[in-house]
Amino acid sequence: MDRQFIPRSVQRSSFARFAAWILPWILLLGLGLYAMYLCLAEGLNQTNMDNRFAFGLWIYLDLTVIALGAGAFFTGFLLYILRREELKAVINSAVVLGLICYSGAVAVLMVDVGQPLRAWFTFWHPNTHSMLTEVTFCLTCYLTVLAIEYVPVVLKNRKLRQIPRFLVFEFELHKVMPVFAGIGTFLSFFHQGSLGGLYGVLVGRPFAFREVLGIWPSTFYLFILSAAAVGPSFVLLTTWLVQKLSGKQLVKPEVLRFLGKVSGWMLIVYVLLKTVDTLYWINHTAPAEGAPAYTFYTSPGFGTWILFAEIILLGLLPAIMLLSKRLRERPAVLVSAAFLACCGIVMNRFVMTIQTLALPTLPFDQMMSYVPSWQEIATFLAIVAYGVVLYSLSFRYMTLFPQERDIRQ
Amino acid sequence: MEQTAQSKSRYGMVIDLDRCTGCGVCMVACAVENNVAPAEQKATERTGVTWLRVYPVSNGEGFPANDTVFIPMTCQQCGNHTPCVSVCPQNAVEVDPSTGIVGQIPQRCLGCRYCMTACPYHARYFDWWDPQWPEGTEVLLNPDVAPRMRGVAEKCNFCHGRLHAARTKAAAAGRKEIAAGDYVPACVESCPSRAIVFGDLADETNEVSRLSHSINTFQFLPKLGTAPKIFYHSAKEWVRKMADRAPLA
Amino acid sequence: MNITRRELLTFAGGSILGALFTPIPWKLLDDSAIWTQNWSLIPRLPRGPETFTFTGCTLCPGGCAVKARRVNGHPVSLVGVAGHSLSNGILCPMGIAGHHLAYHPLRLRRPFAFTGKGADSPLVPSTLDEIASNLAPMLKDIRSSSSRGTIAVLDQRPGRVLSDLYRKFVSNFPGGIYAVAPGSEDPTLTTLRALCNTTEGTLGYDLENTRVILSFGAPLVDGWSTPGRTVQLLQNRNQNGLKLIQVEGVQSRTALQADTWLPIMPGTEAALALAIGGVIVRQNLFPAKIEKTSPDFRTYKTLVSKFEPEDVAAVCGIPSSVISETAHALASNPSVVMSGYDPAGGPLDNATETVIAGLNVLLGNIGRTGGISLHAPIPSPGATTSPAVGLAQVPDHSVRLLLIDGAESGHTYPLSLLKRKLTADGGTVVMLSPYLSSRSALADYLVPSPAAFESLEEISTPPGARRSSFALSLPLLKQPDTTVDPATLLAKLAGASGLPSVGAETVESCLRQRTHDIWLSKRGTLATPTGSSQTPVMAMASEEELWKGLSEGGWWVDNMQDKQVNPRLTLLGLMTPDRYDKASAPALDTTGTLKLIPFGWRNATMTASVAPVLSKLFQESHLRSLGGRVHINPSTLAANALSDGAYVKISTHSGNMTAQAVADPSVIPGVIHAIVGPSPNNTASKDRPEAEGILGLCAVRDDGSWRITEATIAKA
Amino acid sequence: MRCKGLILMLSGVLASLAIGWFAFPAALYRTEAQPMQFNHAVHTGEQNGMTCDMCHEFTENGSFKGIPTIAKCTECHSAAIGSTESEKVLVEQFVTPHKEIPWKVYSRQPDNAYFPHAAHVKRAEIKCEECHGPHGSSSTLPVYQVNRISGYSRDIWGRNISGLPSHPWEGMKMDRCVRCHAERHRDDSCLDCHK
Repeated sequence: MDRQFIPRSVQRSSFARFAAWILPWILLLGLGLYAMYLCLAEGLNQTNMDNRFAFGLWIYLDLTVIALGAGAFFTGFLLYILRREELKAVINSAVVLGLICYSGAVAVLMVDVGQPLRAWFTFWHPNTHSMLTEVTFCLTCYLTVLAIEYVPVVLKNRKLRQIPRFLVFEFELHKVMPVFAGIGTFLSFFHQGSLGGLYGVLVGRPFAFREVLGIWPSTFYLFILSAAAVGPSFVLLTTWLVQKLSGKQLVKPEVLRFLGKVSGWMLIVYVLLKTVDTLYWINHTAPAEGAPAYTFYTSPGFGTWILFAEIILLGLLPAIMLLSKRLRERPAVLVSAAFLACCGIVMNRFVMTIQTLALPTLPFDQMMSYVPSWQEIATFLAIVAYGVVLYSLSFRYMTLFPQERDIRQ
Repeated sequence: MEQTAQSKSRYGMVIDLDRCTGCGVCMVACAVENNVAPAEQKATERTGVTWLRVYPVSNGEGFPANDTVFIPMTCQQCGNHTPCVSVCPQNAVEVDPSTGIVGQIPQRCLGCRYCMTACPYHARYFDWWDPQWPEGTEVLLNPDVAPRMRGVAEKCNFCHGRLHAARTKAAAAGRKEIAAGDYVPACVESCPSRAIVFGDLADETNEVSRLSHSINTFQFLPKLGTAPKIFYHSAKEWVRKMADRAPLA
Repeated sequence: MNITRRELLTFAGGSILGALFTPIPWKLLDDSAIWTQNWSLIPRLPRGPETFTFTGCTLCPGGCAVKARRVNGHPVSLVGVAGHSLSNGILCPMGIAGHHLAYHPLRLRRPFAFTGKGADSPLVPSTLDEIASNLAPMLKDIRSSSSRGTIAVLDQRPGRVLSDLYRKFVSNFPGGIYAVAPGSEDPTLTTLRALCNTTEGTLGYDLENTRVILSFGAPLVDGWSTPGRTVQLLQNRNQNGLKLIQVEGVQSRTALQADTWLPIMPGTEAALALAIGGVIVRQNLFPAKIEKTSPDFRTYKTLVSKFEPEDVAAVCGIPSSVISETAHALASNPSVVMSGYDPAGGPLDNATETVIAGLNVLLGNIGRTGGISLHAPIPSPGATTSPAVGLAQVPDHSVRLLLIDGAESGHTYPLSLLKRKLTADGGTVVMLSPYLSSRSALADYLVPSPAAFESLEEISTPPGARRSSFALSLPLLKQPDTTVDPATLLAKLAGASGLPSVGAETVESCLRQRTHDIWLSKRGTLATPTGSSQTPVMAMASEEELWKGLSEGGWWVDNMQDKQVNPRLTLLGLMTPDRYDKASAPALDTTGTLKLIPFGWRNATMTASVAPVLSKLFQESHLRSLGGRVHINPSTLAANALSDGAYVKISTHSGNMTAQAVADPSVIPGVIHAIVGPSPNNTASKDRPEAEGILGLCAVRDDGSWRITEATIAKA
Repeated sequence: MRCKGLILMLSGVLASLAIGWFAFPAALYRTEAQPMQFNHAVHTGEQNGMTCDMCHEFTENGSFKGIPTIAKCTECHSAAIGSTESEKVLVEQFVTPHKEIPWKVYSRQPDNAYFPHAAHVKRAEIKCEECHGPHGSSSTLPVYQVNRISGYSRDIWGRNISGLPSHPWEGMKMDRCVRCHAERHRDDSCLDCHK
């Protein structure tokens, strides 16, 4: 029944099968929307956040999701600015992923703030010193850019192409795409960095606080680097996953290998700088604030293993796996490395957000614990569900992987 | 046109921990003065709103060597790199240049809680619930302080409503400066032990200024460089050592 | 004309574009944001003229002076009155939010009857006339014969004009009892009165001139008598040279502020007092005349000789050297020894109270500067008709109809103490109360009485005060029409029992009468609300002048010379030496039976007795422990395989209950320090009283004390 | 074909403009009647010559009483003066039963605003008219309108929906305060005017 919308010369499953796949996700989305409604109507008492854990699951996941969504800007940057044409094979998919991650994050943020109807005050009365202002501005602008980047993907749909004006518009849009990619890259640099700065500037939190380099704390740069490093890995990982789920080969293997290589290079640079930063923080920044670094790792849940896991196990190891040409050739290693790298960023964002808040600041404070409520989890799952739904629709009705047609299945 | 700029003050407090008995009058007086609603049924010590909170802190010894000190902890009115001010995305937090008081404007606040994560003194509170007073109590609210709505951050502002009242009184009398005795925060006024001394730190003739420099006076987390304007005093060595220690150390 | 979908979309696109150039989106954005700033979920602030009223707090017998700031006539905030010589400008946390109490969610808004007794029975709305007519046969029956039990009034705050009304009322019934509630009087002074064998005059502590206070658990900085008095004395210690020695098994707020804290094993206080007495006797540290004036000195001497400091040290955990030092400190300075007065633990047992009070006799503290004085009471309209008895002294099963006064004394007691006084059939209980509380469970009829700051009342001499004093508590709030003045209830009951009009008097007329008596006596001076000026009553032109001064918030303080104390003072009163054994060393293994000791904070012993905003102290912070929690030393918890925060089952002979344990190193091992107190927000059940809680587990002894109960704990 | 699309689009724009500028303000505000009419001019005019502060007084502690209470009216109007309709209402409905007149206040600021009249009128000597306009010489009360969403009196935003005032005294939003303070070089902080 929906055949006329499906791109030519690709195979898609029957509508019934597609519906069976999508329906559970829609139900999950519905549950999440109900949880969001509860939070908006009843207030944030629906969450398990409190005065001490003022940021919870949502902020953590926002940071994570936006880092993973960095694949969109970094792929765009490589393709349109550095002219790595082979990435044409995944750019549409990356854009959709980016759009999902960013719009999802913004949606969650709107639930996360206590007074969403006043969110526009940030634009009207901005505090230019605040990292959050930077984040808000860049996020909204970049979301617009992503939407614009998504438009040609939509307009290329078989049915919509029948409208000549759309075709013209799409063609014109395509010509300026490098401009948008440039703007997107620029904005992304800032907000990825600002998200890092978000915690790095917290002078009252010696665990998160980092010294200023230029005008931003070091986490600003580390977040850009880590996001750029993991973005391609995430594109790689999702592409692989979609291939598995759809049972089709969608891109040529060298495309994934190239993504892995890029990720590996970025990751090794990141790991190096992160190590330098950590050493400086242990020896200078934290003690100067009156909090010797060892005190952060005294409680059982948060031992020094965290440092090892974050930097070596989920940083250096995948970097080496991705950089070695021999290892990279083996798909299992390639995918595992990408997975590890993604886990690394998930862990890093966890440490920056959750561990920072769990750690005491006053001399007589204790460690804090926090378990999200079902409303918080459901809200997040709604974003996942929304992502799956949007991606599935895009995959089915639009051309996310141009190479799919050329590859003989 | 007459210039109405006021002289620069730096309001602060010195709290004598040896005098504090931990009775809690200050916390109740604060809530009554500033229209802080009673707890919602489900509220806990982590979701409640206590602009001023007295923490009992033990020396960690067993019976009977145990000793307890009560530490009234409120907004420390940081005078330098005020952590909550720079982070607020929409200028809902600011330091009043003429008083040094860190202000929080709930009507401007969007409830992102970034300021709360930034404050190392946990002096900021979020309104997780709509404020609710028992039926009929609305007529007992202090007309000088606006109640807050849910979903915003709030904190101590040195009973700013009382500063307003003092300024109104001064203006009506044609005076430019308020009389020092006209401006005393509720906690200071109500403390049975007179453990809190309040005043202008910038005025060197003031008792608060003198006490802030006296021996055995200290601040919490001074190494953060935030220059809090709340000073504490204790002759007990373990209390001063405790205050100087890193958490979990 | 045919409109295609595309055309419709074009039009819509145009209108969206156009809308951006209209005020619609922008004004809506602005207005919706403003809406969040003043939506209906935020209460509107009162606007109106600001006035100030001076009054007095009636939440406990402390009677602190209050300055109320009012807007539109409604009290907005209360503060102490700085110049007030009795309360020194200090209010406690309950007092500072006292004006909120009238709006407590558990406020009784009409009379109720219970269909059955106990916490499970529902409230049935009733009326005052209905209650009076229901009680009429019984009242008439009691008037004709007391054989089936008599009538009793339990006064929670004696010494008021209303108390006189109660006494007059019960004196119309044969065997009618006027009883005072435990905790409404200072136990040391009550015991001392018996030792002095005097009925004239009022005893008081001359704390202003004393140098050493030995306190057996009296919460001197945490709600003892008029808090402003002791707190200020203790804060000025570097000027007045006062020393406080606190004897307590828990490091309370008072123990923390004390110069010396004697961490004693609860239950061994008598041994300690006798050991101190022994040192004094043995080393001849007492005034020589005591030997002659005290008829039982020899008996006492023999008794204390059995209490060697070394032996007692092993029992009560206080080193013998400290016992000896304490005795010397007491003997070489003007000193005062006082006891317990815990708002929920009640007095110590009679035997212990006697030897504590007896120390004052031994030290010659009675009638001396810096000791315990005997002063004239407030001038009163003549002899009262029914003698006052302590609740414990009321014979068991003798009360058929019990009338409980609704005043707050700041103290609480187990309901079983009351229950045993009622006749076997359970009797009938009429309870005046502003709120529904755990005590309401005992009532058959609940009569709503005025809440704090709602009615004209007097502030009479606070317990332990140096001189008699008198002031008026002027209402700040309008009394709801449904509340019943106690005097009105008495009038109704008098009518129902066919008495001549006893209750024609109102509280106001009684207060005017008392003012008249003061004016007639020409004693004392009246201070203006701020203490700025004082006028001797003698210099007043008319009684009206005195009344006017009192009505404006002034207070009267007596200036009568202290009375002569009866020189024949006994040291042990009616106690026989065999009541005191050395007490075997307390079991310090902490796994077996523990001592359950209820602890309450004055005025905060019941849910409804604190304003909801007190949740700041109990629920929204850890400053004060919530009612129902039990604090136990970590070592005792560990010995019983329990951990901090665990729910434990506490069992005594009276029953068991589950409570949350708090590991607290300030509590002596082997003791369950059980918090009897409010859960300010526990107002879920508005139509039936809450269960009694920990006090229900306490065993009441024959002397009416319930401080220590044997208990065991186990994981719940 | 092309032309038709453009026309359709333009008609959409025009429709929006019409709704936005005319229908929307009408729908946004609700008109509420004042309890009675009041003629300021009669009081302040030559015949009586009253000044603003004779009725709009300050208290001892410097706070501004705003609209006078009925007691103030009763001082002169204990019995009807003249025979106007509003005079009758005043005496019969308010003065005689001693009931306050539930005026709707055009310049009512929200609870979170602190505006000390004393500082502005007494210290800075700003004339009432600078903020309130020639209200004191009006002979009838203006229509009182309330914003259905925000609950504010229309006079806070200003009569003009565009927010651009047609008279200097129009509008009492925060930016008005801020502008004036900026002109006078007042060291400003939010807490100066918010409570």
